[in-house]
Amino acid sequence: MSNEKINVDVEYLTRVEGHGNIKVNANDGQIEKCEWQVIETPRYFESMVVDQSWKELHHITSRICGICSIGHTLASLKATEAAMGIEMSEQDKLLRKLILHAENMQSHVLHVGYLALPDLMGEGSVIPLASSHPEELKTVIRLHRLANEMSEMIGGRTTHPQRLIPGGFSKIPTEKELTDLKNRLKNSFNDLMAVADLCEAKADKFPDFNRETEFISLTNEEDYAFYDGQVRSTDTGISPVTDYKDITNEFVVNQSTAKFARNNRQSYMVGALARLNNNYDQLSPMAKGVAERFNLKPINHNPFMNNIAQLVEVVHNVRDSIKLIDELLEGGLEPQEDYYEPEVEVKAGRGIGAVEVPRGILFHDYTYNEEGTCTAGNCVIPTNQNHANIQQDMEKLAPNLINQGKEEDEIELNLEMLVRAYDPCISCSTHHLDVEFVE
Amino acid sequence: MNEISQTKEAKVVNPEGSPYNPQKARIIGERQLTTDTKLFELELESGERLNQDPGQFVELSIPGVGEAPISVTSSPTRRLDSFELCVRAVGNVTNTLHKTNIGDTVGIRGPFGTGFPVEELRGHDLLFIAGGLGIAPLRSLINYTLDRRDEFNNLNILYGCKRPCEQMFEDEVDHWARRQDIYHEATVDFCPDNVCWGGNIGVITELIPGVDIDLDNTYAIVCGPPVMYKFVLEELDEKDLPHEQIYLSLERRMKCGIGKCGHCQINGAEEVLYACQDGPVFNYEKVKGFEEAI
Amino acid sequence: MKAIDKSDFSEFVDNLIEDDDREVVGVQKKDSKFAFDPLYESDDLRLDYDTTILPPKKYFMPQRETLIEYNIEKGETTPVNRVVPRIILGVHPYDLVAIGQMDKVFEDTHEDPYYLEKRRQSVLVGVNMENVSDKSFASTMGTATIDSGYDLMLTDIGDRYAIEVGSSKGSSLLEQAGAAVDDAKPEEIRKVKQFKEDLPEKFRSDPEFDPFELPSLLKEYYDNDEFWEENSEDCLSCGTCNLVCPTCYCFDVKDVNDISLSEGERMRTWDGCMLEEFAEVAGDENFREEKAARYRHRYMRKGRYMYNRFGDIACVGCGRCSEQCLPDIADPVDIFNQMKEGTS
Amino acid sequence: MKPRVAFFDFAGCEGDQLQVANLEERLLDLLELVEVVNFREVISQKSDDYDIAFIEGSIATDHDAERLEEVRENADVLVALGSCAAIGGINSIRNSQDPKEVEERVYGDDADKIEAWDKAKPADAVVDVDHYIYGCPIDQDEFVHVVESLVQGKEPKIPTYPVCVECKMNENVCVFSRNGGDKNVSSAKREVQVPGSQKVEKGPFCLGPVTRAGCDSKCVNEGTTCWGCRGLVDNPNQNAHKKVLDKYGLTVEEVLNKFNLYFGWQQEERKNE
Ligand SMILES: Cc1cc2nc3c(=O)[nH]c(=O)nc-3n(C[C@H](O)[C@H](O)[C@H](O)COP(=O)(O)OP(=O)(O)OC[C@H]3O[C@@H](n4cnc5c(N)ncnc54)[C@H](O)[C@@H]3O)c2cc1C
Ligand code: SF4
Ligand code: SF4
Ligand code: SF4
Repeated sequence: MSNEKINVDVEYLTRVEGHGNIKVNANDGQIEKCEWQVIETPRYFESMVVDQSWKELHHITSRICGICSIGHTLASLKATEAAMGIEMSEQDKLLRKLILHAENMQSHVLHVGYLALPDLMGEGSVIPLASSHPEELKTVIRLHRLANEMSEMIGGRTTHPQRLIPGGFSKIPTEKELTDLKNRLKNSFNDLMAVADLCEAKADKFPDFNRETEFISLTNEEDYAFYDGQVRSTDTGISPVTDYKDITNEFVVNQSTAKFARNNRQSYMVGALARLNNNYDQLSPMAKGVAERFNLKPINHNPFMNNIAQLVEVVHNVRDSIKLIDELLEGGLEPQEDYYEPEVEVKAGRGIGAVEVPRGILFHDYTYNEEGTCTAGNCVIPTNQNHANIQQDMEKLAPNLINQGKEEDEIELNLEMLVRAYDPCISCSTHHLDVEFVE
Repeated sequence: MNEISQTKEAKVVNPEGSPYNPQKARIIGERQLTTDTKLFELELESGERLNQDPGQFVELSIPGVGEAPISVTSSPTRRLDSFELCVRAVGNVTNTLHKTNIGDTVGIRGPFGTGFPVEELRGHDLLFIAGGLGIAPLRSLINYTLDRRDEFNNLNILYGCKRPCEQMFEDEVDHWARRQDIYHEATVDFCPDNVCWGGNIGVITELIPGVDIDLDNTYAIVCGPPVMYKFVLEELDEKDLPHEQIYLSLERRMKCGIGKCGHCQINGAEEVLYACQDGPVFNYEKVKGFEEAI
Repeated sequence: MKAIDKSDFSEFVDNLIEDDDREVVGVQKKDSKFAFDPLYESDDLRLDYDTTILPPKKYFMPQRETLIEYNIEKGETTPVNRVVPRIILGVHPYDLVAIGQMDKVFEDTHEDPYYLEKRRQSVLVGVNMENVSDKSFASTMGTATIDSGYDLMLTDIGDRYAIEVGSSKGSSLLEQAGAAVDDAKPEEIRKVKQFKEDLPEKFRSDPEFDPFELPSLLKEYYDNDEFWEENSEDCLSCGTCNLVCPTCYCFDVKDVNDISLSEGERMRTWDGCMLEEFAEVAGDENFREEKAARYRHRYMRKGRYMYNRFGDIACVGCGRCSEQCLPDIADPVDIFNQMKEGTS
Repeated sequence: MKPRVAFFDFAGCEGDQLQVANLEERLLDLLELVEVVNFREVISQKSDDYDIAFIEGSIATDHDAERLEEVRENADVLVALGSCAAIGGINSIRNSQDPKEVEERVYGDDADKIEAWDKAKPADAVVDVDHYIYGCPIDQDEFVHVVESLVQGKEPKIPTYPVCVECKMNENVCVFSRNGGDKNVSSAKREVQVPGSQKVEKGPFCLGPVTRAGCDSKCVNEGTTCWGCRGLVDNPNQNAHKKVLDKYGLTVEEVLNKFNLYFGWQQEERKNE
């Protein structure tokens, strides 16, 4: 161990969504500062929704995040629907599950393929892969496109979907479209396995780092929960979604414009790894097969494995989508005459909606007056819930690295990889993250 | 865009003689005339002649950029196998053209439109009034009359620009100035102190009183920016020149050049004129009733 | 005159959908409106419609169509006309009149092979109007019924359709129906006649003008700036009245390149004289800058200019513009009535 | 030399950059035309040497403004990417709310820790912007068109007409005549008594008539209505549009709310003109 000064100062961490800085200072092997800072300009969605009509809320809150706009739209719709007691048809529910799969796939493929793989392959970005690994890149692009086209087919647009409205859909895909989609999903198995092979070949690049963590996600009896369920914590067990505030306990910290969250411990983790740890048994056999290849089993405490959990989930998304399409097509699609504007009984009330989005559990909570105008809103975003955990991980990982005598560059890279493993979506932390080694 | 939904494959037909398909023309010469205007000499790759009448225009076509109507500025009496375009860089097509090199090809459709009524003008006095780029279409007729000098009577050329540096075709202008058998005057709106300028300073209408106009025998031929027409025509009215003896070349937006797209319509209480087919050269008596013409 | 049982007609249509090389399109329900769309089964065909959102002109001059394909580097251009041969079912007489007018425009001087070839390769099966939209004034414009301009013309006479044959294209299509078609009985012929005679009653009764007065009325009103300004005050310059009109054909042309900038297509797309940019030229000069000027232009064109050029009143009274103009200021009947009142 | 292109994001959802990433195979083609040197969402490299800068998101802090000015210094061409950067976008909803209340609603007692402007502004409120790509999110084809045009040295052509034009070409049933409603029938007929309540629901409303086209009337095609995400056309006839909305039963307040979704900043600007 040297008495060197170490100073990691990463401003605007790349290949994540939004703005985060990593600041770490160490002197003589002693950490003086170790901070994950979020410096996103606040966007005030919880205020913007006030005075808006129930018909527009999901449109507005979709804009919280471009990457998981489908998830935000659905959480928003579920909150509104809960507040007004709006019932959904079984068919619409299946379609919503399907589009959530599409978004999860899209986001995970983007993350694993475009953002994490370059790290593993030792490239600065996905662009050089075009010449160094053209076939691999094309495989990733094909999967990404499939996911996007799936979102478009069901939601009318990949980003900020249009067809999702309170009570159901403004328009639904045709049976032919669904059948074509199913065939394309089936044909994607080869591509999925090719990406799994790629990751497996680089599996040794995942740092071996473990820290006891609390994992929180949705859970239900029927399926590997994305669209619906109750909240499950590996520490505190199952609680209803309506208790979300007691679980998330958001607080403001100085280093960040985004709020942090904690439940049972100093921090908890949400996202693919949390879901996998909580609901492993409900994964499709093919997805479990992939998990086994990486020796990924519940409860896994290595945050870097989140990437692999994402890969496993993509496989599950594809398998489960095929199943959902079969279910939809079984009795034939029910045409719905009133698609443009489902009948809704507007009433005062409060509703909470939770869905699993790529980065974890997402809560929207609205209160409406009897005109159907929103009087208060609260959104708790997965990345916010992870910030504290990233901070905790970093506080453990940084000294480890320093003690191992790693160079500043390498420390920086590892810390960056750690943050990226969480796939933070900072712009959507309606409230925010950064690494700095200060002298 | 939601294309028209189709259940059957489209048959692809290559329409022979599509009026929208340009023919290739090669740039064989170019000359910078002013900072933003160049003269291009082109020949059709087919080896055919353009066979334009003075005053006609072509659709200049650059695949990937678009099309723009451009007057043929060369006289059919001067060049047989090639033609000239005088082009100011103002937008997409014209800017791209300015970036081409000799030897490059562009597309040409046309010639289109009605040119100047050469037969009617023959044997008469002519008064050319050109403002700025308006010299481009007039030049084809001016040179035509110079080459067939004996077929025309007195020739008068008035040419106005904003500044001396914007005057084009200096060699030809000098030539006009030197010739005894034509009356030529040039003017600029403004002349910077350090520039030497032998001509008049002021708007072009100031030159009109100086011209000797034989009311029975003179035709005025006018082309310039939209604002110029009004003042020039007022001045010609002062002279009592009959409106039948005034010809104007007008500019409009055009998307086809062949009377289909509807953009170049000039409307009036009586009827509508298509600048691309009924013009671009119009008799003033005919168009003056058209509110949108001037 | 021929006739066919309705059930046989449905079967005939289903057979065409199944076997014919051509695409079969027809009028179908679209939410609360109707539209021409490809048919998948004859059950969807709605020959009792009042009017469609867009006229069938979209089949001969599509919203966007390729004129030429080009290679940017080589500067090579190839004219390309993508033609889908079609059997178009259920065209109302006013739309057939409008198609006849468009034919003249695209045949005039430089023939337009794109439009004309698409026309040639389609069969027009008309239908006499059973239902009339609230806004239509086709009977005033003399376009509620026609004697030519169709290949076949159907009339609903109860259990059967009476069929008038208007061209050899029409008769050969009818041959494909085989024995199901027989000669109309005398009383069926009488029914058709009666049907046409009764038709005018179904139309709105407010038009007070005669179509052939329009050219002179418009000439008289041309300089009445106040009139045009008042009537166009609420115009959104949205072009709806142009786009939905069966006799509007103005277009824009633009080059659409592929992403690598090596190839592309020169496309023609619909345009409209009500749009602000329509008459703009270089130097920001706009020859029809005010909405009143654009508004006037549209009426001049419908009622006078096209008449001067081709002898047609270019309004066939379909009522689409007035039905679809949001501020409700595009009703020709309203404008023409005002003119008529103002002059009498 | 290929033009060097950089992307920068401010307060926004990064959905527009995602649209660029979502070009999939076409993105590879695009990389043949330009060299991407900054694209934080996708690549790690950073460079201050670029010709074309795309700005995503609104500007709402001093820090944002400083960064943006720096980018403006470095770039030859600056393009506002997406509605937040081009017109203020959804962020400007809060511009019409009381700033104190806004902060308190989100950060409660910690509101004073946050330093943001009272208003979210489009990029051109801070620096000169050369080109605008509207939309929330942007339309991919339009993005490609703008990039190609810049590469070719052309002026990109962005529609100046309203969404209704594209909507008509797509032969949509106009939002105002949906649900069997007839747009020429009084608003009463479009009102639906909500079963079991006093509330009367009014038909859907559309901002298409005053919104700049270019999206191919995306939202109406998908069965919803135009929300105005591409901003106002150059010369919107908002009076006439208000009359239309009024005719269909929208109250003045509801109309303003609609206009405030995306037009907030533009309306303010128009007032100041
Ligand atoms: C009969 C005739 C003869 C002509 N002869 C000549 C000639 O000899 N020489 C010559 O230089 N010019 C001539 N012109 C003028 C020339 O055709 C125009 O200047 C033409 O617009 C140039 O095309 P462009 O693609 O370069 O410019 P464009 O890209 O069309 O732009 C030109 C200007 O128009 C505006 N503009 C164009 N399209 C739009 C749009 N869609 N939206 C908003 N603004 C737009 C632009 O802002 C720009 O200022 C002639 C025109 C006519 C009709
Ligand atoms: S008259 Fe009506 S339909 Fe026509 S452009 Fe104006 S507002 Fe649109
Ligand atoms: S954009 Fe809206 S108002 Fe315009 S035609 Fe479409 S639905 Fe109607
Ligand atoms: S329809 Fe309106 S809201 Fe939808 S993308 Fe287009 S401009 Fe935006």
